[in-house]
Amino acid sequence: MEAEKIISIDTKHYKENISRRNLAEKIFNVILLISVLFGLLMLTVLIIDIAVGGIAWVRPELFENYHSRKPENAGMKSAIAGSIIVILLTGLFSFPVGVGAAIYLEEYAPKNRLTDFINLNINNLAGVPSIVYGMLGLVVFGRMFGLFSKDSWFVNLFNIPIESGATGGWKFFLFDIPWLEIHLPFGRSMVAGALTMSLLILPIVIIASREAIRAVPPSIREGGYALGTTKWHVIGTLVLPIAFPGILTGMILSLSRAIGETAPLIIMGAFTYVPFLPKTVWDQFTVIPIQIYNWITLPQPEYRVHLAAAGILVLLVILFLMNGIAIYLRKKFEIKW
Amino acid sequence: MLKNLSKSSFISFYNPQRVRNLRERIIAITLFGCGVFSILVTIGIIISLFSEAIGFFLRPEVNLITFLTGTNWRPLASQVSPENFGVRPLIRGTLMIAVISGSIALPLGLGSAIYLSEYASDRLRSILKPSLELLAGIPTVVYGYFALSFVTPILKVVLEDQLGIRVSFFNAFSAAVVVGIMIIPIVASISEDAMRAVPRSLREGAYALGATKFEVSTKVVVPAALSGIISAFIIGISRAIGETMAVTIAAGATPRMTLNPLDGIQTMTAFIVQVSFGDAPSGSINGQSIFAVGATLFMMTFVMNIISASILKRFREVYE
Amino acid sequence: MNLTSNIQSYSINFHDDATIINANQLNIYYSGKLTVENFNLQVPKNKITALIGPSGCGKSSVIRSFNRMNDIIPGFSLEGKIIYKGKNIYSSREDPVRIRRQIGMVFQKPNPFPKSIYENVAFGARVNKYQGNLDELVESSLIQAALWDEVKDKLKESAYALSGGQQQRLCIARAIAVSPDILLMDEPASALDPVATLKIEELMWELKDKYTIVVVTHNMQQASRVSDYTAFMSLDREKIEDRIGVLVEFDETTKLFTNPKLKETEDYITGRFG
Amino acid sequence: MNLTSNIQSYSINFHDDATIINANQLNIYYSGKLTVENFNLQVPKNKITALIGPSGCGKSSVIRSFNRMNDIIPGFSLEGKIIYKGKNIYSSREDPVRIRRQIGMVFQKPNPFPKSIYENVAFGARVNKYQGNLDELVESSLIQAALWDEVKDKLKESAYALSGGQQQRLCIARAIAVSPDILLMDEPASALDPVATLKIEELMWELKDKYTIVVVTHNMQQASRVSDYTAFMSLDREKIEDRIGVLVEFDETTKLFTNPKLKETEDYITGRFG
Amino acid sequence: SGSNATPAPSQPESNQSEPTEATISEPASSSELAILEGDVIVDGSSTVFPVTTAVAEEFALVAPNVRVSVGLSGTGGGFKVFCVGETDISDASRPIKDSEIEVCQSNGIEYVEFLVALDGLTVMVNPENDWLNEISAEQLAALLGASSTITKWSDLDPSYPEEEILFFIPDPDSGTRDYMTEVVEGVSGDEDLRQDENTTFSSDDNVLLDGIANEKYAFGFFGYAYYINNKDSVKAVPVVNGDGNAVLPSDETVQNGTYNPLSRPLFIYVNQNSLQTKPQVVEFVRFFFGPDGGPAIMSDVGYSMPPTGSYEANLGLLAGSIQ
Ligand SMILES: Nc1ncnc2c1ncn2[C@@H]1O[C@H](COP(=O)(O)OP(=O)(O)OP(=O)(O)O)[C@@H](O)[C@H]1O
Ligand SMILES: Nc1ncnc2c1ncn2[C@@H]1O[C@H](COP(=O)(O)OP(=O)(O)OP(=O)(O)O)[C@@H](O)[C@H]1O
Ligand SMILES: [Mg+2]
Ligand SMILES: [Mg+2]
Repeated sequence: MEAEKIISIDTKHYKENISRRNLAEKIFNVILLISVLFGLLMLTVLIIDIAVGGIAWVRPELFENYHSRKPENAGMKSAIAGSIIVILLTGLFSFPVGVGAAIYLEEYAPKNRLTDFINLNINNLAGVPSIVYGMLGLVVFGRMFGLFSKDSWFVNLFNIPIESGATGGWKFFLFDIPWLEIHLPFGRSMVAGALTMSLLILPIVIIASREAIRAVPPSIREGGYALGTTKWHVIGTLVLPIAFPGILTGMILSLSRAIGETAPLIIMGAFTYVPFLPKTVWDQFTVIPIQIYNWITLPQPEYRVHLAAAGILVLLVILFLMNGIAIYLRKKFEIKW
Repeated sequence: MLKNLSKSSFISFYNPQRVRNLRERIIAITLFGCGVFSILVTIGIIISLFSEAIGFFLRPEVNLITFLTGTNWRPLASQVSPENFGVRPLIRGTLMIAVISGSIALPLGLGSAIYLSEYASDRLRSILKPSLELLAGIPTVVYGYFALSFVTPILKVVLEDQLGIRVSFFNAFSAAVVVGIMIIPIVASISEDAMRAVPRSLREGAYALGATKFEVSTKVVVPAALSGIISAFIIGISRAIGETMAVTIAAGATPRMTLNPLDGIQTMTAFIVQVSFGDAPSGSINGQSIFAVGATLFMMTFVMNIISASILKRFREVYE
Repeated sequence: MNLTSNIQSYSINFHDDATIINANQLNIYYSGKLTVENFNLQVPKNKITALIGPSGCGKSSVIRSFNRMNDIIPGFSLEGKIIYKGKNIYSSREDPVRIRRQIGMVFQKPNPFPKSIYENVAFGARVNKYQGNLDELVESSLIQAALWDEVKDKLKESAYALSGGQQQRLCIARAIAVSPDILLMDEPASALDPVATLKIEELMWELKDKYTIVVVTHNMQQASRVSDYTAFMSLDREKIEDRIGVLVEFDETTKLFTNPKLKETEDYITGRFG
Repeated sequence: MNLTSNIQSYSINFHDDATIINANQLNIYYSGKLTVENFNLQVPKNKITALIGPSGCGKSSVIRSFNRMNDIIPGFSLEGKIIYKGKNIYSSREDPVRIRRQIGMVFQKPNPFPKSIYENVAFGARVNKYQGNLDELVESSLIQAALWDEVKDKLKESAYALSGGQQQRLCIARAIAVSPDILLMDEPASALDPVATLKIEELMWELKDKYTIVVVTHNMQQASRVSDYTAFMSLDREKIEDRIGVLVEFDETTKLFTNPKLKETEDYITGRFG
Repeated sequence: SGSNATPAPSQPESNQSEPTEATISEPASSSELAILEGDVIVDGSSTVFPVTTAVAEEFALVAPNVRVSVGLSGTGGGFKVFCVGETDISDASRPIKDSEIEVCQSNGIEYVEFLVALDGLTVMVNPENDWLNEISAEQLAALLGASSTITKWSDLDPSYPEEEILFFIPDPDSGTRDYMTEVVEGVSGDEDLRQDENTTFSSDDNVLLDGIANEKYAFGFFGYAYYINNKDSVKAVPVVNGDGNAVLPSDETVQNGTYNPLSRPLFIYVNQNSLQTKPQVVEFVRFFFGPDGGPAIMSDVGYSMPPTGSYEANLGLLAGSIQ
């Protein structure tokens, strides 16, 4: 009785219109290609525009000299040093916490509300504008809520040995050993800048590390457990070594984001003329993008057009190198499961 | 030839179970601390922004209503009064950047994503995608510089000289164009991930019914990945809203209630940078005003992030 | 012809039924690597032909060649001819989009689109500019796929709300809706539980009046239950390291299972290997 | 006891061999959902016991319970006892880490670590602080796994350079190296080609002198070829919608395949369903 | 001589200031300078920034181990950190305000003020502007005052084009702006400059420069230094001075005071405590006013030397405050 209800499906009803659909296909293809090429075209134009202005000014003085009032002498030695040290510190600060959080979330976290909340929170932090991190850094690291001003209740309560000085902060010595010195608040120091940058990239580090850890197939973990291995052993001797190249790649890419960040450091007061190399991590500093911004704001066209472009070129080369290393690492250690 | 596997060699090996369990436990707690740290960061952001912002709103010279509704933003004027603290010009400037850059980046980003995910060969894709992502990695100072030295002059030549439309040297449009270029890869990358997460079996199902690639892409893949794509859009837009240096350099510094993108404007972020060069210390009204603006900015992106996260979550659930 | 000892070649049209697809000396390559060699098969019209063989011998590769589904796999290439309705479907004048409408396919894992049940069935009709009444088409397709009664009250609901077996029947309905001549099925029941499997098998029997069916299966019991003809593929024993798939034996199912011509076939169906 | 019509329960120790694992009234849950119900099995020592049954009936769930591998799955919980060496391995005083060293496991897909062949075999010994000569241990394990001759010249090379079958034997060598009593194997050959499968089967025969082996397989031919005892699991027919796995029949392999006690077993092994 | 707007340097408010080190009052020899170490922390006006950094650059040649860092926070911003003792020297493009003095006093910060240079505030229009050829203080006040009603050029003079004026004005944190405010206030009583939709504020003089250089109907002002480096892209407007002559800013007219009322003094403020305890600060300030300091760099950075004798007076002041 069902069969009677069947309406015949007739091929004649199909007007396939193959040729018209193939035309639509071709047009669509061209539109898509254009949208990809637009981005790449812009990248090319941008690089050419900058290279034309700056290539001749990438010369030894750029690396050997500090900023000078004479464009022909001007360089960005302290900015390069500042960028490198801040980036290294940023890596140092964000790596353990970021990877730790990634391990926790991938390997330990139970499926519960708190975990959901942490996940949501991390995604959220990844979308917080960098300038907001600058404001966080200013208040928390730069000023430390004013807790360490001379007569604050906090200082009085804990009897903190504060030594007033014209260093942008106060310092106290731990056990009188200079390398343990800590300046409170962190003021405009590299430590403050790097801590701020660490928070800024932390969500990216966590997300990238999680991906690397997740890419290790569960079968590897099972193989480990089945041999009588504890959880931390499985993670420490199997998962992390395998995920490490991926984690490192994510780390480098995150740092390459940090190295170009300007706004948070401006908020923290890193827009400074620093004609010396830092001696300690508590020194004032400036970084390459700020030096570029500084040059863009100077009156002489040599700075605005040429030196700024030269600085940008250096920054771009550093970025390309970091990206290149990341891609290389990814390729080299890629495992075909 | 078989050597005897002595089980006894294994008996002595274990550190006592208790010691081992203690170690496992300490590790787990440490890692938990790392996981929870991100919550501390959020709390830190909220405290640092809002503690100062609340001080701002508690001042007699300002109030929350005129802050949110007022159309004049003159916090630097010497006479401090509520009508000089209307944040809407900054919000409008910010949104103008977001809308224009979005209308550039969203279609181009989506087009790029479709191309990369559906059309490009693996090799082409492995070249195109990182190149495109370089765009996102370029410091935004560079984009500002590019806007001033390249985009604005072109606008001047094309619009002002040829068509007689006035183009301010500092204008929202140039800044928005470069911000748009900057967020293309963000939109493209996240959308592409969403589209590649659509199982190949769905594409095959459609091909097997006699669909062309165009039909498969637009009628199956894009709809299936829609929430991921929307979320990419939101993330891109929220990036544009938070963008700082490019708009500081190229969009001008005039908090203006305008709808003309060829005028100079000021965004929330640019205002914060502007005041920061005054290194306003805690307590002064200028110093507090940036925290009020910062808090507003944070709330805007926060809401957008929450929305995109919830969309993305629902999307992931479909295929898991 | 480079035939190896354990493989027998068959003359065209050795069976009595009309041939609808004639695969002629197919060589299938992935990224230049030979994967299936010298494959010849005449698929009888309005019958069910089963394709069996150990994992990796190329069953999917072959069946997916029959409607050019492999075209979308990068690195795939094919030598030889597949004649359908007197034309080589691989000739450059043929459009794969049209061929795929005429030769439908059902996959191992049910793959409904994340749309409503109705839209799933209507999808192929819409893209192929169906001129008739869409509602009728959907109904009739679902009836043929023995799914109508189960879903007629929830056509607007998501296809993902159905069970695995229902989803697979939905995929069959979807394939039927574009009125193909042939249905290719690649292990259509291997992701389903025994009850759902039985339903699919029954459905295949009902469909073979109107459609020619080619079905790949891992399950010899299934092949023997459901098919009229069986083709047994295996790896070329002479070049076992190269892992090249070949057709070992093709015959009526009853003959092949009760009285296989080759020792290898016998070994396989009696479970001595595989 | 809540037994349903199609399932028979067996008295403890119905077979003559010494029991090494005694699973007693196991109920297995995932996220609170009952998945395997009232499972009882006495695994005979130094024999090969096969676990067969249709997909999803809980074979993997059961075998993974035998060495607490399921502990790492969130949501897993178990009722009942599994007695090994006179102790319930699920008692809180037992350390799952030690149990897993004593009851090794081999998985469906070969899962060597991305390290050298040598390091793969040595891994378990290292983490368990093996006191003896590591080189000898590696050699002896590889010899037992019938892999030594093929790899002795490339011990430092990556395990991924091996073929699938070799990788699986490496995983067996790796499991042997920590000198377990029991080897659990979950479809150890189902990802392998027929030739490699045969090698694994031969290896199992050789190993059963020293180890007790429990093997899950989809392939009834394999079960009949390789095992001494066979346990047949299926879904509880009474509550088919709940998809609850139960033990249907357990017997010597020859008996179970030639003369099954239950109709359901017969249907399954003759291919009438599944 | 000198414009009436230039206040006399205030006396250091040193009540106690006992010399802690005897050597500090004697100029260091070059070999002593070469081994001198320590930090000198400067912050403040963006206008003075180029002067201080240029001096610091020269100073580094003779005292390579002294680390002079110069921040850029605006005059007001500079005083905010200066008056809590965080910096040694504050750059200022205007004298310290009473409110700031109070903060300093409440924190026990004493300081010495030094006049370091003169800047001719330059009124500027677009090079294509061929109608505005001189400007008076009254016109300035009418254009820039907070109560100004002028929005089009024709509002200023009916013969001018009927086009909206775009104003480019330094940021409130800058001394440049404060100085103009004083001038305007002196004429019209307006206590602030205009702030409306056609006005762009920036602490970045280049923003102003770019704006004026690119907008035909622009009007603005900023420091002479930015003008002198960009003479081709903007047009300076001669200002009618107290004697009724229209004068263009130049090194000469600024220094000899004929360019008034828009030539203004630039200062550095030095923390008294730093002078007592940090020899490197003393040496830096001393170098500032020596022949290789300010005089050597002034024309490079585009400012004018203060009236003859000012630097000698500064050195005297320095010697006095370290006694
Ligand atoms: N897209 C591809 N690219 C490269 N090689 C492929 C591809 N698809 C299949 N192959 C290879 O071709 C051979 C045959 O694969 P195919 O999937 O056709 O076998 P099958 O008989 O269907 O196996 P199964 O029973 O496991 O489905 C295998 O060795 C496989 O690795
Ligand atoms: N980690 C898990 N979480 C939730 N449910 C699970 C989990 N693992 C298995 N199950 C469910 O338990 C049931 C039994 O699964 P199991 O893998 O034990 O079956 P199986 O007999 O091994 O099947 P196969 O032959 O397909 O391997 C299935 O319904 C499955 O969906
Ligand atoms: Mg297949
Ligand atoms: Mg299983």
